[in-house]
Amino acid sequence: MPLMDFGDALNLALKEEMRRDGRVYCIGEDIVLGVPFSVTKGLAEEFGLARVRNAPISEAAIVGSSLGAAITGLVPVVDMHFADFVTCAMDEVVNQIAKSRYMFGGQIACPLTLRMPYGIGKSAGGHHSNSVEAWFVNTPGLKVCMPSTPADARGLLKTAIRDPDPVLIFEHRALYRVQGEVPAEETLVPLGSADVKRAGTDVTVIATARMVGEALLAAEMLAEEGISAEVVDPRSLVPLDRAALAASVAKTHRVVIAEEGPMRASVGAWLAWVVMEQSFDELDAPIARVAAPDVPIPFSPPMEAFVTAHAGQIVAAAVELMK
Amino acid sequence: MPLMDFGDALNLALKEEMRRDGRVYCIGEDIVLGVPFSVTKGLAEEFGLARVRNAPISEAAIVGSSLGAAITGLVPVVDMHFADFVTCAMDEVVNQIAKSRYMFGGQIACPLTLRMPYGIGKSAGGHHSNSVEAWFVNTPGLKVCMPSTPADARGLLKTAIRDPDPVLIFEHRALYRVQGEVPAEETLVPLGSADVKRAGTDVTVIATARMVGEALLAAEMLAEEGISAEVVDPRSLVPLDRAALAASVAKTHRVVIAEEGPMRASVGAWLAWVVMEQSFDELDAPIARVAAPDVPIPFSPPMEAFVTAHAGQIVAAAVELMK
Amino acid sequence: MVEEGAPTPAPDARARELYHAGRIPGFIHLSVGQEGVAVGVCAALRRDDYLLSTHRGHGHLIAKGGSLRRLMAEIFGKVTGCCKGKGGSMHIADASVGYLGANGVLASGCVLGPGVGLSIQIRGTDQVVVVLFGDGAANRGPFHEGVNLSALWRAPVVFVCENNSWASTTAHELSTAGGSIAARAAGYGIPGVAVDGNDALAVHAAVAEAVRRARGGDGPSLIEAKTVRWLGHHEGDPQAYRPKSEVEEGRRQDPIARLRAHLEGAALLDAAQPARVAQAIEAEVEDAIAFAESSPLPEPEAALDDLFVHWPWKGR
Amino acid sequence: MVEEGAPTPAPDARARELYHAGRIPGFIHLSVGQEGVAVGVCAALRRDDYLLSTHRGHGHLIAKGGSLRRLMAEIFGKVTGCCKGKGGSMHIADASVGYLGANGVLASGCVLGPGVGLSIQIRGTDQVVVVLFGDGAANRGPFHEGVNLSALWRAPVVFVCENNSWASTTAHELSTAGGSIAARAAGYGIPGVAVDGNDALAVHAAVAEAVRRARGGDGPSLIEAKTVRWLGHHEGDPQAYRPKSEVEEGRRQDPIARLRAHLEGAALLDAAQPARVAQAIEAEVEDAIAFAESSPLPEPEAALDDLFVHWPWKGR
Ligand SMILES: Cc1ncc(C[n+]2csc(CCOP(=O)(O)OP(=O)(O)O)c2C)c(N)n1
Ligand SMILES: Cc1ncc(C[n+]2csc(CCOP(=O)(O)OP(=O)(O)O)c2C)c(N)n1
Ligand SMILES: [Mg+2]
Ligand SMILES: [Mg+2]
Repeated sequence: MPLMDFGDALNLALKEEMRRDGRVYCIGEDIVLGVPFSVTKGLAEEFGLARVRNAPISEAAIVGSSLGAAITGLVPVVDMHFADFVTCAMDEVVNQIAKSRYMFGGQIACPLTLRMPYGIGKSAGGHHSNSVEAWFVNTPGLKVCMPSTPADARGLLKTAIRDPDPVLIFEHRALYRVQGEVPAEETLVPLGSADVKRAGTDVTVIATARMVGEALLAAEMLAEEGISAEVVDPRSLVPLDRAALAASVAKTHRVVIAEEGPMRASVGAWLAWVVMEQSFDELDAPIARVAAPDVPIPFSPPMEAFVTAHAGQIVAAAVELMK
Repeated sequence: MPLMDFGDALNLALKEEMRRDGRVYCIGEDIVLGVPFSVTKGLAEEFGLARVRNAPISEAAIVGSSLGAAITGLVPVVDMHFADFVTCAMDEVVNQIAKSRYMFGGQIACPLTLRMPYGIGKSAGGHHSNSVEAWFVNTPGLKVCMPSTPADARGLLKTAIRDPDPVLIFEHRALYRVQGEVPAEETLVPLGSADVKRAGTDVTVIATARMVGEALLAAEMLAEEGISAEVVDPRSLVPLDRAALAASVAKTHRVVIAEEGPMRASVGAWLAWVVMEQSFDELDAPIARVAAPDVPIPFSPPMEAFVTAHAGQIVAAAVELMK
Repeated sequence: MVEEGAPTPAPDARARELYHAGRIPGFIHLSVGQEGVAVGVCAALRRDDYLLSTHRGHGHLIAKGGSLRRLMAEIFGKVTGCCKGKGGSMHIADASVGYLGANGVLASGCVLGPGVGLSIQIRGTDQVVVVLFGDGAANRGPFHEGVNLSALWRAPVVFVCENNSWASTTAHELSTAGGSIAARAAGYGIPGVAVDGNDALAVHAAVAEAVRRARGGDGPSLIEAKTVRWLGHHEGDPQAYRPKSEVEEGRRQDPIARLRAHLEGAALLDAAQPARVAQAIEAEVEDAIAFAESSPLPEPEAALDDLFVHWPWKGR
Repeated sequence: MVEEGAPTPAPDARARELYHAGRIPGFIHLSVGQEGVAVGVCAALRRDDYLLSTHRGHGHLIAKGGSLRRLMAEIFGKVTGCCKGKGGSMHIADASVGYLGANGVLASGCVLGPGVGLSIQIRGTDQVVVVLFGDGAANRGPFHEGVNLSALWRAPVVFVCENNSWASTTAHELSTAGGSIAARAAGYGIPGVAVDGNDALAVHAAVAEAVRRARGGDGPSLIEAKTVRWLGHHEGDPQAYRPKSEVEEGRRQDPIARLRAHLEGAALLDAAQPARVAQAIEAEVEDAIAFAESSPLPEPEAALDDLFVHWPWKGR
């Protein structure tokens, strides 16, 4: 399979879907030149400025207009620029996009995709580094996915665009230039299908996005200590592949859940409950969690590194579980 | 102790704090007449329109201006009207209020209180019924409390106003006209102190706000079946009184967590993890959760009732745990 | 115009009685006295044009040609309602006539508008979309972002502010700096006009001109229609904040009476017609009420339907 | 004015070199070419007046009289920085001189402004607050809500839009319907003026007048200062979207050269002074850099400090 980086895989997915369906258009700030992450680069040249739309700095209108377009025949793909700025369009996402179809008794459909570049790194500071996925998993009416590899990024974004409902795809900033194998042929990744990124027998590490890489790194380190870790990537949180989690836990009886965001009321905390609910009798030890301390993201490298969840913490948690 | 209803207890707390401290002012939509929940009724007469400020329909400016005032010497108490509308001021709450002190290295303090009338009931429909507390518990930099009785409402609101940091107080709409005993003398309820609302030995029910009443009702019903339920109300979620939860679980070994909001990535899911983390070996059964199905809140009474978490579900869950 | 126009008061008047008789759950916001706006706006629209409405939207839906039966059934919370009872008064919608929904969050329609306009442009039709919002709502950020974006796109959007001079208990002067919403249009380089909202013909003329511009590709307009809310903000509002005289003054400008007078004056109505129309309306309204009353409530479990189109894991 | 004014270019020019030399983490947004605005605004302010700044705020902080050492240390991420290294370039703050913070979320300062103004009113001082924001940011909702609220309160707020005609890669014409931000003031019934932002004296005159009104209780004003961003949006921006001529044209309007020429013309500077000032500035800047370079990085665990004032459960 050809090697491709995560950002280019997303770019390919956008091109494939825009070629397939004339209703698909992209909108966001500075997307014509693909600033800052180059995901939309080159789209304007191929599809023109009517379908690749630079917007003013008006997040509420960018997101709100996409709902208006989606319920009247178009298929918007919104670039949130940084997921942090979804806070400037929160009503539009959680009250309008998530609830309209339901409140209107199913009269309308809302086929739109919100691309959420997010995550910590490079001292981007407190307003450009946050993990906000938990808010949307907590909001009924939204589908949420989080790719960890170029192939998953392409496959999930294509699925999101074709999905007749609103889908948020969280793209971790630190992954954009990570390479991976991407099938030459067009490939979709369905929502609700987890992927075992590494098979193992002693402990299950559940992780998404950037933390999958950390989990694989941790698995390497654990292998050296004779601990066999299985890395399971849910890939989408809504819907969630509960069966895949149960199957892995039934094998390992020990679980570490790793996420980048803070500890409280997070996706990881919820996944811990899901595992406990469906696999309580399988568990030989309490579920361990790796997450950030409950503080904002500091700027200076030593402090930023301190709050960045990493492989070492996963190793420590797994070793503790094996005692 | 005198009987007083929840809304009047909040009103009393506001009056006491405004009398105590001239820097305290209230702001919100239609608060001069106390519309719609009468919590701010009569304040304008006593304190004047400079300290009881009706605002235009500009949630971002209502909340944002409160931050500006708080960092320059005032103590704002914001009435969010309906917690659902915090979505119109999300950046102001989670990026500005929650992060400013931290990002500025502790140079400023932000002593403000956000009053969040929230919750399901009376067919208020999809935009006036939501439980959104999980988003703020997930946001480092905010303190969050949820009173269940008139005495706690008064005591927590007074503490919130005196606290030098931002505090969100979630006031359930359905509780405003519920009566309870309120101490004649001025009484504060500290953040981070849970309260055992009913002692029991067989199962611990953890609940906040409206669900405490449902839990007490459930405890009555369970008592008839010979099951002794202990009802623990954390009262504040940030900070959380972990010790009180551990103490109760050490006694009962069984836990039901009841909340009004949806199942996914919720406060209840997080509390379940907290309990598991600190009391895993004490648990004789998986933690049971009562919450709403993952759908928006429908209008029509039969459907609204169907998604409203209630005592019956707590009873069923507890009975199941005792098997 | 009579046909769209006339029905709007009667249903709200009856809804009011039924609400106080305990037949209608939740809150209801009625537009009695504001019919001139709904009528004037919708008379300038085609059935395939779009409307984004407010929390006070019954009249807008009726004037747009939506089903009175399904509207009434919805506010009763019945399964035969336009939203199957999931929405209620504040969330009515009837996509079949382009009524894209009332909204419980003020001014949110202002940002949906440009997107509806964009889809009209990209699909290449000559439809237009009207965004209705109140004078209070005009002070929320989405008004600014939605008008600016629509202007940048020259989108076929007509922003109509229904200025009844109150936002719940808050007077217009205390919420709107400068005092004029129409005047804010200039800042975006689009036409802005204020009209007498109690004069359906004046509203119609202003909206028709804005619609002509929009269909012709000349972009959005902003219209401020000044009208009077005869009743409380919602049913049950004691209105202590408001002088009775205001409503009496408003009643003297009864938009329906003025429309009828005009039609008679112009000999467009013979003497008998008003009575016939009134009868027809009453019959239609009573039929809708009977339909709502006799319709079943939804099954409780129906709360679990209609969230997603593609929902393979539903129920799991 | 020279004293506040002159220092601003030099630090950003040096910061640029240091950034590319890998001494400064994160992103930095520089304001080389836009000094006329920072200088003109701050020269009209007292030390106890407030400023709410933007993501491009180094110059604003220096002009307001903030510590150059602590600014430089902050963007280096050092513990001696004004925010102890927690903020960085986009989140600098120096409350000791009323600089209430840069902001990573555009236009958010527009809604903080009226609250600062309210606290000034209630505390009964005669301070003012200036809210700075870019031309792109002016299209966000908080601009609308913040200006409206300030006007309603007649709050002592001066809104200054630093219009450098670009929002990252997006041209002003493509983001701002109507083209004029100053013109939007009329919709709120407040004064709105556009000035040459490259002429520090013109900026100063307009701001001084707005400040006079604000201190006098006459409420807010909106000033649009047109200037030129000589460098990329942030360091590392290749600026493919922008004709070189634009910057060349901008350089011909060098605000510092113009200010110096004026002062010399008015015989307020003797021939030797500019050189002396330049030397003094260079010394100050190099001292600040040396301070930053020699300061220690924060301890990693310091990430757990400074969240709350009252934090009894900290560390648990
Ligand atoms: C964003 C938001 N804030 C507050 C409310 C609560 N609310 C409902 S109607 C209303 C007054 C609206 O006034 P206006 O926009 O003038 O419309 P009118 O009721 O006069 O028709 C308020 C404050 C809301 N529904 N949405
Ligand atoms: C709410 C928000 N949206 C988007 C961004 C990303 N962003 C940072 S600077 C910038 C351009 C700002 O343009 P302008 O307001 O004119 O200020 P300038 O950079 O020209 O000084 C953008 C889009 C942001 N920081 N905040
Ligand atoms: Mg109104
Ligand atoms: Mg700019």
